Amino acid sequence: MSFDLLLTNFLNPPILFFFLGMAAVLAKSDLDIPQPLPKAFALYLLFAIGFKGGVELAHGGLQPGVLKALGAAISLACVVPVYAFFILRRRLDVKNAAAIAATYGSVSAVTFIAATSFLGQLGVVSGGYMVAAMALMESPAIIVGVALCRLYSAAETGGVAHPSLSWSHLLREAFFNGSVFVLVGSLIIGAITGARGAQALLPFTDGIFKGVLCLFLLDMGLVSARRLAGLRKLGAFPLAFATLIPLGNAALALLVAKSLGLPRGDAFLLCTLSASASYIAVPAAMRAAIPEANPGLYVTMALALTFPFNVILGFPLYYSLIQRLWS
Amino acid sequence: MSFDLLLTNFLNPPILFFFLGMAAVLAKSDLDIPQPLPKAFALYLLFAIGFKGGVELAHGGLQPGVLKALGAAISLACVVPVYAFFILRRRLDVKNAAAIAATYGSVSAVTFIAATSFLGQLGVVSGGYMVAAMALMESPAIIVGVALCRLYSAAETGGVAHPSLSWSHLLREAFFNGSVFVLVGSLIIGAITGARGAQALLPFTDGIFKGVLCLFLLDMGLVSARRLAGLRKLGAFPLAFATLIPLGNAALALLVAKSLGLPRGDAFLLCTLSASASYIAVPAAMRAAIPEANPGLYVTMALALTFPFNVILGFPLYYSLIQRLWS
Amino acid sequence: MSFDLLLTNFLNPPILFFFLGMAAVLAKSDLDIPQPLPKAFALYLLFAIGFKGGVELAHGGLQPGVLKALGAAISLACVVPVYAFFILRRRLDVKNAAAIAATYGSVSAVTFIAATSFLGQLGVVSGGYMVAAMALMESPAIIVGVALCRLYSAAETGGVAHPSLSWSHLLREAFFNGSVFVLVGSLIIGAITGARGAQALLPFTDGIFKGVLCLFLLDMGLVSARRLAGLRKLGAFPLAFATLIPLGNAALALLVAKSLGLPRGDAFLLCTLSASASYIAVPAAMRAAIPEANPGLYVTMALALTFPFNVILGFPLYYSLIQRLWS
Amino acid sequence: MENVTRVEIITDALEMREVCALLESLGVSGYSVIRDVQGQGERGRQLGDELTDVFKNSFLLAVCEPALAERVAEALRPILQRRGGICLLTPARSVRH
Amino acid sequence: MENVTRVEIITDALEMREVCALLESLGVSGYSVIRDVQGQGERGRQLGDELTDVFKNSFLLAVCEPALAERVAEALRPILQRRGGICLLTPARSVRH
Amino acid sequence: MENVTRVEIITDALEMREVCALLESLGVSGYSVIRDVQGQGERGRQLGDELTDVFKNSFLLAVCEPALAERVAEALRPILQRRGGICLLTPARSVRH
Ligand SMILES: Nc1ncnc2c1ncn2[C@@H]1O[C@H](COP(=O)(O)O)[C@@H](O)[C@H]1O
Ligand SMILES: Nc1ncnc2c1ncn2[C@@H]1O[C@H](COP(=O)(O)O)[C@@H](O)[C@H]1O
Ligand SMILES: Nc1ncnc2c1ncn2[C@@H]1O[C@H](COP(=O)(O)O)[C@@H](O)[C@H]1O
Ligand code: NA
Ligand code: NA
Ligand code: NA
Repeated sequence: MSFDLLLTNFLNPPILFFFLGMAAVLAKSDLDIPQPLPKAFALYLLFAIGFKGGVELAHGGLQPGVLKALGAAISLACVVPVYAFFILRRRLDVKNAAAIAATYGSVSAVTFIAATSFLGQLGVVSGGYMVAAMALMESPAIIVGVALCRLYSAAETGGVAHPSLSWSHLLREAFFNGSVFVLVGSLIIGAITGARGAQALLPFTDGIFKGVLCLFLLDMGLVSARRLAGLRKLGAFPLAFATLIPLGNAALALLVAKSLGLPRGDAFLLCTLSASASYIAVPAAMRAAIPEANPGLYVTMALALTFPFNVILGFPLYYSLIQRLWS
Repeated sequence: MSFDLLLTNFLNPPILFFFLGMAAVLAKSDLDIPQPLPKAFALYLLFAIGFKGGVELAHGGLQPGVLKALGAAISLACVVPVYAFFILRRRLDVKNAAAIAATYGSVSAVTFIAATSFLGQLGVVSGGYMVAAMALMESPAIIVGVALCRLYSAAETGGVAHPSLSWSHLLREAFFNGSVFVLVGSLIIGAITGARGAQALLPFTDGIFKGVLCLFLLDMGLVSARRLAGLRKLGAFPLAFATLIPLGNAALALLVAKSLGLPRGDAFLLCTLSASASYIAVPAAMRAAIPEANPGLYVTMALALTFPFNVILGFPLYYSLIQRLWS
Repeated sequence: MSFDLLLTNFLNPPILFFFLGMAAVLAKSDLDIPQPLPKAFALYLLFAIGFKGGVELAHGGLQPGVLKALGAAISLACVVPVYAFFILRRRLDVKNAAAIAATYGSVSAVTFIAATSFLGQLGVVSGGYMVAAMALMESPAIIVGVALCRLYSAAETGGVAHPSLSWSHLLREAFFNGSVFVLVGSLIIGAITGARGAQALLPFTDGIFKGVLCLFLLDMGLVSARRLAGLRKLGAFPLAFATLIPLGNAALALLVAKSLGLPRGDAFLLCTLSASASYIAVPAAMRAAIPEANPGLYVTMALALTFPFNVILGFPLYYSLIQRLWS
Repeated sequence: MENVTRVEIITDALEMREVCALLESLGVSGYSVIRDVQGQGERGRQLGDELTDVFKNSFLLAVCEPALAERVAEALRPILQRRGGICLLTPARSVRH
Repeated sequence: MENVTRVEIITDALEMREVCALLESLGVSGYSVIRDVQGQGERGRQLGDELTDVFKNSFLLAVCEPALAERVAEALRPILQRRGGICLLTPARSVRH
Repeated sequence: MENVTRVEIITDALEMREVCALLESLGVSGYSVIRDVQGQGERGRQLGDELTDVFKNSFLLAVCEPALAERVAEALRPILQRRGGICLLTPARSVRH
């Protein structure tokens, strides 16, 4: 990993604000960004990224290359939770293994947005369809995780099953989760609107984007640093998993991207998507579908470990690999 | 109504986001924009529309044509609740009839803002003084409604009157309601500031305007779809009233606008103002002044029926009428 | 004080919105900007002013003139609370005297921001390092105030001291207070990022700045007018102090600025900083460090008297003095 | 510790200003208010999602001596009738400063 | 005034929709909800600072006749077991409209 | 169901961190907090409209066994004296998981 890439990443204001948030918690500052402000920032970011992605998608069209990439994205989102589950089963019970597997099979929209900002620093372009790829990767892992859970927990317990969630309810949780809904909806609206109509929204969707991202990452820094104290209780296995599985998932995504001949920017985004872990769409679904799984485990791992890992070290690492493999 | 106009309206991002909000409720998504975020959007929109209107008003000056239009606006706001009241009295008691009459005599700022956005799509200009017209139309209907209520309910009941609101308190509710205050205040400040001073505010009042409008209408879609379930309980008469009276009010406004020789854009705005029903200024005043009236009736009608009706079908319909009458 | 300056100040939209907020309370309007919206505006303003200051600081560099100015700022922040304390001691007990002294030794970020907006109206430039000066002036007075309190209250009471705050805790309250943290953090991040990196943030940090300032001052108008009723209970001495001490502090700062040869804009800012009273950083620290002091006294004085006084009359007054002394 | 009565009032958010005024006029010296409360009752669902707080409730807790609490409950009856909501009295013991 | 039982329920915010449905199915006619509640319990700290309300509680107060309250408490037990939280019954007197 | 005591504490929002620490040091195993509470009391009105939460209260509910509740109430006295507010004890019955 080149030192230059590390530095480029560190000097990106959003990342610096993430550090500032972490520093505030470590310094025991009373800095706090009360709800629903972080929810407003997230709503804005999903809206803007979705809308812009839709506009670009409409512009570029659904070429065969795009469809291949989207197919690869969905496949990754279905395969990752399966092998993650079996790795996790070596130490954890079925419910927690399934919930964590779903978490790592799905993706983190904020990691994706931060990754586009990293590419922006480097001046590397990426395709608008990658937003669609992200949207498509949100939900499948939820279904896979719950299916694995049901399959294997029937075996494990004789099962005093409490009334379990119906599949129709589950599909709704997976596909109509609020943030997925805003992202996909904005994507579709952007695609309908097209470039001409998008012009009037540019100062909103583009102009203030990076600033809002800074404030959002400031809050992410606060939230994830608050969870750091809880990490010690998790034990060594989850810690190791949360920092190693992203590497595996990233590597897999790189191979896929290379074999499809994706351009650098898109390969990088696919790679960070695969390496990222969901802490928005999945936790909400898991609370409903696998209530016995411990969110103190799967949310904390995604939020306090995997997110900072990807954003701080992952980005320069993945991109330096791409520089080698793609040249 | 030409299909083109319908399409132009449908392809306007704010309208699409309104649909998205409705879709979220119908699909039972957990999407939610928690308070006070919608209040923040509304505050911003009133501020921006008021300020810009004030700047334009200062620029254009209070010409005789402008004064005539403002006079017409106030007259409409006073006349509409009167005939609405007598129509409503055929089926409803005095209190509810009065509250609904006030609701439809007053105006909806959001409908107005969406209407300016529709004009923007068509590339049609409108005068800044129309914002003043809107501001002037907010309050009179409240006074008229309460006066009608007092006049006729004294007759109806012998009246174990509970301590009723004093007129001074009522005037305060009508004219100093928070949202009216922001709108009128921003209008005055805009007029004082003038074009030169407004320059520095442009990226705020103009740049991000349409984006915030999208988010606000997303929330409006959520809120009004949540009320749809309650519509069935209302009965056929309120349903019919909520979709037919806008047509009558719009027609009346068109006649007035035509006879005054208002240009197309301004005629369209006067028409949508007249057709719109208040769910911000009036409900707050009615809760205080006519507490026995049922907000489940007058708010639901304005929010779940008349607002979507105007925004989806009303705009293209009214504008196609104008195209015929004005050519 | 020239009438022109007064007018320039009054016609500045943020000041007009401050008046609008006060008018809403006086007119008993129900206008309300619910938390956490004002917190969001404040977070944004501190972020933007800090970041821009940091960028300019990096650009200008830490020249000897800058260091002298920063030294002067810190000195003022240490000296003001000392003489303020002894003036206040003539009528108030040690705890309240110390808390008020700290309030007036420290600074008000919002006053500073409004002052830069006033300079903007006049077209006068100021140095980015003045943001650093403001940041450096936030905390020292807290330490001085608490030290004075401890020194003199030991003497006053034999002292059934309740467990008093440790100095390490106090330093944390003073230097790591949330708003100080955001301000200083953004300043440092701005300095690291530099002009090139700041470009992408401009629409956020600059474009919408004045608009957000208007909304924030609208809320400040509401909040301070709500406190006006409480002023009568305070007694004549605090009233007199709250309007006279800013003049003294401003005069002192002017002398210092003149002797250091600061340019007009920077002299004006130093002067308003010195004249301003903290109602963000200090109250939080005082509640923890001197809980027996009455926030109804020190917050109300700063918020309902000194802030409006500076913003309405102070700015044109101080600047007219500078025009004379500097020409 | 004192024997007191907890008076809890849940009613329309827009009515709270008047309720507070009533309490003060009856001599209640302290109370606490939680502004944003959702609810379900005879008047249907109050989601608190409206811009004007028309479909929102607030919650008020006033701790006072038992006799005063009875008077408060009685005085509230007309407001609750007009605007809906509920008032609860519970005996408790309190520590004050 | 009526003798009633205050039923207070604190549990996971995401569970509240289900709790409300349960109450309604048991015939509870009114209740009030405070959505944002932080807490500490067996399942650790709930700071309510997450985007998804996974670490957030909500509070519900339902006033009903004593016998119904007992049934509600019993019916809640499995939810509390699965999701954590607590349910309290307190006798009180109420004024309604 | 268990017999328990509801301990309710309303005090300065900025003091809540310390109150929680106190409760934990006394062995209270669970509690719930509502952060934004307005109020009226001896120290005047707390509107919660300030940027720093200086004029804001918070509300805490801790359910514990009666003997512990008494100890908590006693230990809170100095805080309530310094910062204002109130502490209430009410007997109740609880269901936990
Ligand atoms: N039995 C109850 N228990 C708790 N809260 C209630 C009850 N009944 C009514 N409320 C509250 O009071 C509000 C108005 O009640 P109502 O007038 O019956 O619609 C409801 O929205 C609830 O917040
Ligand atoms: N003893 C208690 N007193 C008050 N609230 C409690 C208590 N125990 C639990 N809670 C609330 O219920 C939530 C879930 O509890 P638990 O399942 O024990 O983690 C906590 O976060 C608290 O908000
Ligand atoms: N009698 C009371 N009933 C309910 N809440 C109270 C009462 N007295 C005080 N409080 C609350 O405690 C806060 C501080 O009280 P005080 O120290 O009396 O100003 C008030 O702002 C209220 O929120
Ligand atoms: Na992933
Ligand atoms: Na109308
Ligand atoms: Na000062």
